[in-house]
Amino acid sequence: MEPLLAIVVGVLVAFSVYLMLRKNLVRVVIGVVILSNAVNLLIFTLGRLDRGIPPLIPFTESVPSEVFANPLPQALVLTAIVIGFGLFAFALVLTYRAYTEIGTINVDDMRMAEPPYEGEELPETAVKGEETDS
Amino acid sequence: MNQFIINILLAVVWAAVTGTISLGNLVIGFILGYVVMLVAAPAVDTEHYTRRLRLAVFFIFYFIKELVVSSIRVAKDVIKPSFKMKSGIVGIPLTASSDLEKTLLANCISLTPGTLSVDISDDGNTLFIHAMYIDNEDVDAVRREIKNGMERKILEITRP
Amino acid sequence: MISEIIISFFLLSGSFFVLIAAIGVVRLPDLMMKMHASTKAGTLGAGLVLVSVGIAFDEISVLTRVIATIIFLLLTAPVAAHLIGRAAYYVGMDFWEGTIVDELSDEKTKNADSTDSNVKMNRKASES
Amino acid sequence: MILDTVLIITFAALSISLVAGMARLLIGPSLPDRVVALDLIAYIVIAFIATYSISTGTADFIDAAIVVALIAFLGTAAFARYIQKAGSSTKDDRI
Amino acid sequence: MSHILIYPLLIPILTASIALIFFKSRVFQRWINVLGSGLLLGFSAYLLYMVQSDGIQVLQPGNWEAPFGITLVADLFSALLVCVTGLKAFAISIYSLGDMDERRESFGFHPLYQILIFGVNGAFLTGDLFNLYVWFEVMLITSFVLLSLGNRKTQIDGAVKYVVINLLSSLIFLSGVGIMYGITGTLNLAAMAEALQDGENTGLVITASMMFLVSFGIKSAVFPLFFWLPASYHTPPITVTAIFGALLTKVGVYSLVRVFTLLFTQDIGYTHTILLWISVPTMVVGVLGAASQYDVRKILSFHIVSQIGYMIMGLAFFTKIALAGVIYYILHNILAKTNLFLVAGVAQKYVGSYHLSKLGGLYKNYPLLSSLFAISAISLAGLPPLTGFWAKYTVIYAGLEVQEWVVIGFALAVGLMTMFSMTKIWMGAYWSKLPDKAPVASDPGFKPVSGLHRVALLFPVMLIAAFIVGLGIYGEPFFRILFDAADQLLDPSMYIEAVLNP
Amino acid sequence: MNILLSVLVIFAFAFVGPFVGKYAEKFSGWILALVPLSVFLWFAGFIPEISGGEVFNESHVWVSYLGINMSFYLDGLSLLFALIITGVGTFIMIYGGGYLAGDPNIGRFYFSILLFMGSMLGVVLADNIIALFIFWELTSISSYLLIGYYHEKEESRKSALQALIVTGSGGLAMLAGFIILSIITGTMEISEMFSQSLAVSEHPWYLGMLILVLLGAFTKSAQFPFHFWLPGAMAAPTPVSAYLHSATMVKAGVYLMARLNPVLGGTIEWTYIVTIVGAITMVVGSWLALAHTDLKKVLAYSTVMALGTLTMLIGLGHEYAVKAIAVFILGHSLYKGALFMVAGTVDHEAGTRDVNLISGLRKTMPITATFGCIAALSMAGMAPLLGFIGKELVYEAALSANVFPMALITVAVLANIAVVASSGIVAIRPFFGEYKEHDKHVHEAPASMWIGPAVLSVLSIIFGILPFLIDGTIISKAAASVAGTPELVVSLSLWHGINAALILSVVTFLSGVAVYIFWNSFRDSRGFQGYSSVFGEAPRKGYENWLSGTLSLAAAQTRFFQNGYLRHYLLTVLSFFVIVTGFTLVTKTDVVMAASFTDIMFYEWVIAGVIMIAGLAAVLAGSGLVAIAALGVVGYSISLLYIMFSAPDLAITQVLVETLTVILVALVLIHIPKFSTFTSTASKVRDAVIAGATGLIVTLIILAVLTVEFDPFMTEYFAENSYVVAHGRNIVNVILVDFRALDTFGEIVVIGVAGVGVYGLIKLGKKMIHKEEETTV
Amino acid sequence: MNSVILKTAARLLFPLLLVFSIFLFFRGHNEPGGGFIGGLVGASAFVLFAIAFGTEVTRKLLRIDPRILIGWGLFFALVSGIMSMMAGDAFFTGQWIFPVLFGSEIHLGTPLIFDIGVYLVVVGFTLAVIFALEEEN
Ligand code: NA
Ligand code: NA
Repeated sequence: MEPLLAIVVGVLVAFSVYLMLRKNLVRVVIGVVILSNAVNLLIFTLGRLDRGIPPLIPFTESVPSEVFANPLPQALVLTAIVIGFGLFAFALVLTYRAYTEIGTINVDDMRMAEPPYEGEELPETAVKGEETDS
Repeated sequence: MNQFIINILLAVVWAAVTGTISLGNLVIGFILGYVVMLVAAPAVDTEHYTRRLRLAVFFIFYFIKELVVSSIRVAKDVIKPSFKMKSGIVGIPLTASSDLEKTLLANCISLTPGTLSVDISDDGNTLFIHAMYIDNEDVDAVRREIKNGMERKILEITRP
Repeated sequence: MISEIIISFFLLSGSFFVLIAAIGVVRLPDLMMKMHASTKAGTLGAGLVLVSVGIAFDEISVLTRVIATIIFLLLTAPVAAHLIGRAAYYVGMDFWEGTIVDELSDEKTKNADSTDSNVKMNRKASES
Repeated sequence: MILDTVLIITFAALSISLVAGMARLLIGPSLPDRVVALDLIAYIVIAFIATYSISTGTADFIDAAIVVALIAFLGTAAFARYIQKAGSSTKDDRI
Repeated sequence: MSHILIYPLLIPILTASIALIFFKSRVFQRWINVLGSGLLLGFSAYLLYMVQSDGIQVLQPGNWEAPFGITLVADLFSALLVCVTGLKAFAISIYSLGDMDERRESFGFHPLYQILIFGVNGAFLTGDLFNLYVWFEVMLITSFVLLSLGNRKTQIDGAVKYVVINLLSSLIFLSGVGIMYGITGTLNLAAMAEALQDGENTGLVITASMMFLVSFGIKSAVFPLFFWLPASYHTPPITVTAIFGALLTKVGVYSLVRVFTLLFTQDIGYTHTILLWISVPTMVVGVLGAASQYDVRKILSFHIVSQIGYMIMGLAFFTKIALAGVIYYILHNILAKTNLFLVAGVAQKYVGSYHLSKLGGLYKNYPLLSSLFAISAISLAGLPPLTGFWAKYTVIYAGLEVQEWVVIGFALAVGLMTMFSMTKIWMGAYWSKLPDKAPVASDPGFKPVSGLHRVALLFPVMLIAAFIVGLGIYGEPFFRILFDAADQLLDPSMYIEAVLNP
Repeated sequence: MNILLSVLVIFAFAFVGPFVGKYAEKFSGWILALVPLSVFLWFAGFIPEISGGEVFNESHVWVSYLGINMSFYLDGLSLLFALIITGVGTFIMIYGGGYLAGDPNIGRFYFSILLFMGSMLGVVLADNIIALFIFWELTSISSYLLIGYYHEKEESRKSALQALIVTGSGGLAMLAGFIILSIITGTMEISEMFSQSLAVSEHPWYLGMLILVLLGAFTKSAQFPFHFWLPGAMAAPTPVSAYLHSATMVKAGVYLMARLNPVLGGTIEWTYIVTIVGAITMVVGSWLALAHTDLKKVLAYSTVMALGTLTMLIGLGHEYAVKAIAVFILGHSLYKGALFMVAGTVDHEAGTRDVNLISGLRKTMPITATFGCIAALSMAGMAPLLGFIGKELVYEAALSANVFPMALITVAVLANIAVVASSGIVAIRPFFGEYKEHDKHVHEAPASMWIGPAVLSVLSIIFGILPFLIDGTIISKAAASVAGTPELVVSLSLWHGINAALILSVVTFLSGVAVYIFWNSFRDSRGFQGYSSVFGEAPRKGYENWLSGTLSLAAAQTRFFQNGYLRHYLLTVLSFFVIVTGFTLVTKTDVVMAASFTDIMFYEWVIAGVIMIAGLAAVLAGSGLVAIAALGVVGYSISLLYIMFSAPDLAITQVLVETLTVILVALVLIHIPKFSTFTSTASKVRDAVIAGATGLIVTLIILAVLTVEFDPFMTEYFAENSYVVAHGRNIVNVILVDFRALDTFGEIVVIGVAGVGVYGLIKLGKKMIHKEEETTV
Repeated sequence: MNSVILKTAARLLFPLLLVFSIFLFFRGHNEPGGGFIGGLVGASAFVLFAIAFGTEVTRKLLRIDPRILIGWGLFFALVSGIMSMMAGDAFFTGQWIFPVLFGSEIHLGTPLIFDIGVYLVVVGFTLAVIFALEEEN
């Protein structure tokens, strides 16, 4: 199973990278979310996989008599999910703020902190219609 | 008094979900229930809680029956190569008055054959449902069926 | 053995209804119709499979949790359908050609400014 | 013995359902269509988890099913809220 | 088992949580912030003393033996950084009394500040790779919030770039952690180092090291990964910029040093050559960037990049004296950079701008501020006898020892350019006449600070300046610690021994 | 301790100086002059011992780990310099007090000049080369402050920067040279290097190291083509010019070469480089002096000439040369210090230094005129002044040069002709001729301003007439130090009989007079203008072009890299990732597809497929909501995977987080309208390639790691302790709250901060921030 | 959202979700669940309520500013560690007592206090975010 997940992770990484390179900040943030999912899967996979033996000690025993799935990656991924969620929430609301303050979610138009250099020609952006940024 | 019963009920629910029906667990459940009620008090109209819970239990089986029947009919139609039925949104004048009754009715309708609650009018007197099967294009038949079927059954229980 | 058969029955019927729901969501002609399929068949299908779990484990703690799950499903599924249907309706959805009546539309034209939505209330208005 | 076969059939049915649900999610065409598909996928996931519990004989997964049952509804409510507020229309929600 | 190790973490987070509980009282938050920072400074100094006298200190929170729990470790390198962080935290907590506005305070500046320090100390003290990731995230989210707190357009814009690139960095880091865990089966740095000693899977480990290189490279703002820094650091209030500018990138450098001395030493000819290649353009691009700017904060931001280059260069040389130089460089840079940002903030309060074209007359009117700037600037420019000289000297000596002529040539040229841009600020803001368009001259509503406010702003600068001068003029005891620290880095067996066989 | 103390005392008084300037305005110069005076007297006390052949070593541990000691070496050479520094320094303090009387910034002057004095003293006394370098740089810093004394004038700021950049860059090169030298010799003490001269010159790094060290010396001592900063530095107040730019700092380079001559000198490389550079500087500088009418500029260029002379002599390095060095240094310091002060006095009193605007001042300021003329005579090399002896020795040295003597003697004569003419310009033009009326009423300067020139010029006479006062004592030992021999007999006298040198002197004088007479027309001649622009202006222009070139390069590269576009930044970062990771993966590991797909259940294929397809849907989605719906499917499917691989906690968490994600996105997107942009196909392809490469690399790495045998020893430990010690049966949760509680604590801090941050981000309105903050950009 | 059906369902689901969250929280030490999961479900109860009734009502229901809840959460988590230190052990070392309640032994330890901290922070975080965003409408 692990090799299949390796491919899934790679594919998700590719998707997320592509999204992060878009102009639309919402897409960029979605890219980050996908990447974070992919990385969680990566850790989970590299901790090696086992089917149907969750790391729970039965009520009848104090030291498990049988082997079970590696609990450590689970704990790590759980932590990573939560952290990722916190960061995501912030990034998302930042996107919202960017929209209300700067008036755009097009990252190419965000030139407040780094205003255009003298004589710099700004690219034509936010051209509506013709083609979607996909 | 009602609140005490609710508390007891919550303790039982607790014991049920935890799966250990011991005195200790019930006591813990009771304490937790008390805390929950403390938190939830403003949210829940506790006056009607007992009745609500009783209804919930009562209706489960009724729902399940209706659910199975409705699902089988939908299943048939889903598999059929073409769709011949007539459908539409029908307004049902409500006899049910409390929010609970209306909600219960709306949910039941959604889970029974070919009907789906869409909205309740702003004055609260009409329930609009989407009917999948308006047989013979008789809209009033649909209305009647709901009024005499589901609504009456609910009101029988909620207003003994 | 008996229990195995019972479990199998619930599993098969449950997965059957889930499948029906899925096919319905794919095949049925408009949103309301799809919701009929997903709400009813989906709930039922998932519920039946859950019942099989309750039987399979023969433990009170599992059973109670199964029942809790089913209750939650029955409580939430119709509400979800209602919310989606209502929202979709108000922003203007396409009905399939077999639709013969829309009494909600008449009601809403009567008092167009009484809802909480700030968008076009009326299906016809949004279509024009 | 029977159960093993039944489980395979069940998994197959659920897999097909999952694919079908996802197909609707991809096709849309409107956002509500997709939300209905997502809602359906939640049911499929519940069934999947339940079936998997039986196939592995581990009841510990059932809690996940409860959570899905309770929580997926919230997502749908949020979508509904969005649809109603933002007035996302049927037409331009193409993929 | 050394309980002292927990205090650099416990004090700031306890301060922060109390400040959060008393969210509504700004005054209380201010003073608990200063109090907490002062205590932290004391305990950090004690920690350094302990490590110096008793060797590497180890604590197993939860009392689980390594490598099963999370280990906290303080070798000299860590302890030094914790100590200077404490100093900086204390200084800036006082400065913030004079700089931070009420709104930001009531939206959590003080607890966030403490949490940032908490995260930084955690990163310095942890002996666990995944835990390091967690600390990075603590710092990251806190810096996100501090950066954007205030919601000005420029802040939001800067924050967007900062957030996205740093999130990418974190995720690369996390992948690296997963991969290292997948190879070694452990997360404990010491255990991991031990597991890697057998030399198996070297190629794979080196590949993984590249992920750490990229991730920590982003955090420490090396070429070509630094863009987020000049894009954002000039946007928040100067207190925040000072915290970030001096400290956060150094955590990245710290981590690079840590992993490239403890874990990834299998193929130094490869890994450290790449580090060397990165360091040169980092120095050059950073200093040229600074030369092209006219906003003091931007000049200083680009300088951060440039100076990181020196640190990476020292790491690449990988000799004892080079590592001692790297540590010196980090510590020096934290002090000098903090002070330069703080001084820029004071100047802004006096004259009303950060832009050289709107600044002037500071030398004439504010001799104390001028001398404080001069001390920090001379130090940063690497001129003797202040800390910057020793930092630069040590690293350059190391480079000449290993005969990296070309690299050192660049390093020296960059040193000249650094001096040039320090004089640019000096001439533009201090020596030049107060321009008519300066807010203090043109805006009748402009009120320069006075009284206690001024004390709050200048005292911390003087405190740090005293260290810059003191360490510069008499560095013998300090160098003893640095060379011991470098010894510990070059011989990981001490670290491994202390953690695994206490 | 004592030598160190002598330096520290001066440093300490640098910090006292401003207060003296403030509270004892009128007498501040006189009071502060006591500082260098007492140090001078203290050093003078060493003369007997030094001339008796003793040397003094003093060492204090400073940074032992770097081999850097605060060590000092006092021999003839350093004593000579120490005496000049403190001696001339004494009069400079007095003069400065008078010159800047009433200037509110006089305190800063005292600070900087005393700082400089201490540093300069450190340079000439230090034995440790790094200590020497540190003092050296301190002279650069303090001279920067002094040149920029009139800092509100742009000219001053520019000149200060120019001097700093030129000497600073040389200094950096020198630092590298020093370090290499110390690596070669294994010591940092110059006194310990003397014995390793041979080893040094035969070392393969010798030439490189030599060039680096010489760069430092040449820039500091204003050797061609770095000489241009020195006339620029005349923007400084005159006391500064007199001190730094004639008597002391510019001689630091000369000192350094003289000091290191025993270690580095004597080789072909040394002789050629140093001699030629010195000779060129000598002749170029001397004639450039004639291009100016500003007294200070004339003196500055003649100083360039003197520095060139000294450099050339060091390059020659033979017995005559080292003698000439010692005498010339002293002679030059005396007359040039005096002349600068005189020029300053003229400027101070007459309001201008342009010799075309002033004349006949001897009537109103006779004292100044007298001493100015004496000093000028010394500079012109007239007997019986010390300058004469110095010049004679230079000629003798040139005549006995071991490399191209004819060329050198020609150069020396040519240069001295110009010097004679310059002397005429500075002595005759302002003081003789018709007295012109000035805006300002000119009168004699106060005593503070003529006492310096008086003493220095009188010393020129005394040492000239009575050379035995110095030759056997200080001069011979200084010369011996330069030569690197313990003993060197120097016997100076005015009269050597009629020899080649004397004849050359006569020729020089006569030619110089001729040049002086025709100076006005000569100055305006085309040829000379051209000469002046090639040798005077071109190097300065070169510097300026270099500076502006660097700045435009800086601007261009910053525009390129830091262009403000997030996508560009990300693209660069990701490309870098792909390159370093991919390259390492390909070159360092065996990339084998050892993957086996046999043990996978069919529904696992389906779930994996659903994840990937839903992910693709998220990529292709036309709106954020659709993307997030697709993302919901990805999340639910991943949680199914977690279930299948025994991670119920993870699955639950994933479901919860996924759902909340959907809610958050919905809440946010309500406010953001749909927006579409045009992206070119080319950039989409480019992005897709980067994306694909990144994904491929990650997959390959995972596959590679999966081939490594995994050691589950941690799992066993957790299993054994989870319930028994930590009282928990859910091992994942026990890890979270106990084994790795610190992680979890960090995690809740993260989300806690995120909560506070999001709240602030939304609630803290822009309007709430102080208004002025918005305007400060 | 102005829907009677939703409002009624929310009132019904609110206490259920809350009980369920506490259930998940308590059993987390032995079975799937724990502070984080429990906290999220608990927060979901309030989120649902906020969607149905708006934030003003929900804030009153919560009674405490979510940010202060975060502060308390961190404080609780820290207290668990400080208790270990006061017992002379390393920070975060579990301290356990085993009181017998109605015949059954209960395991009470500082990790439980820690987990309460986690629970509170999660609730505080989720609600701070959701409330703030909801109130933008
Ligand atoms: Na950073
Ligand atoms: Na200016």
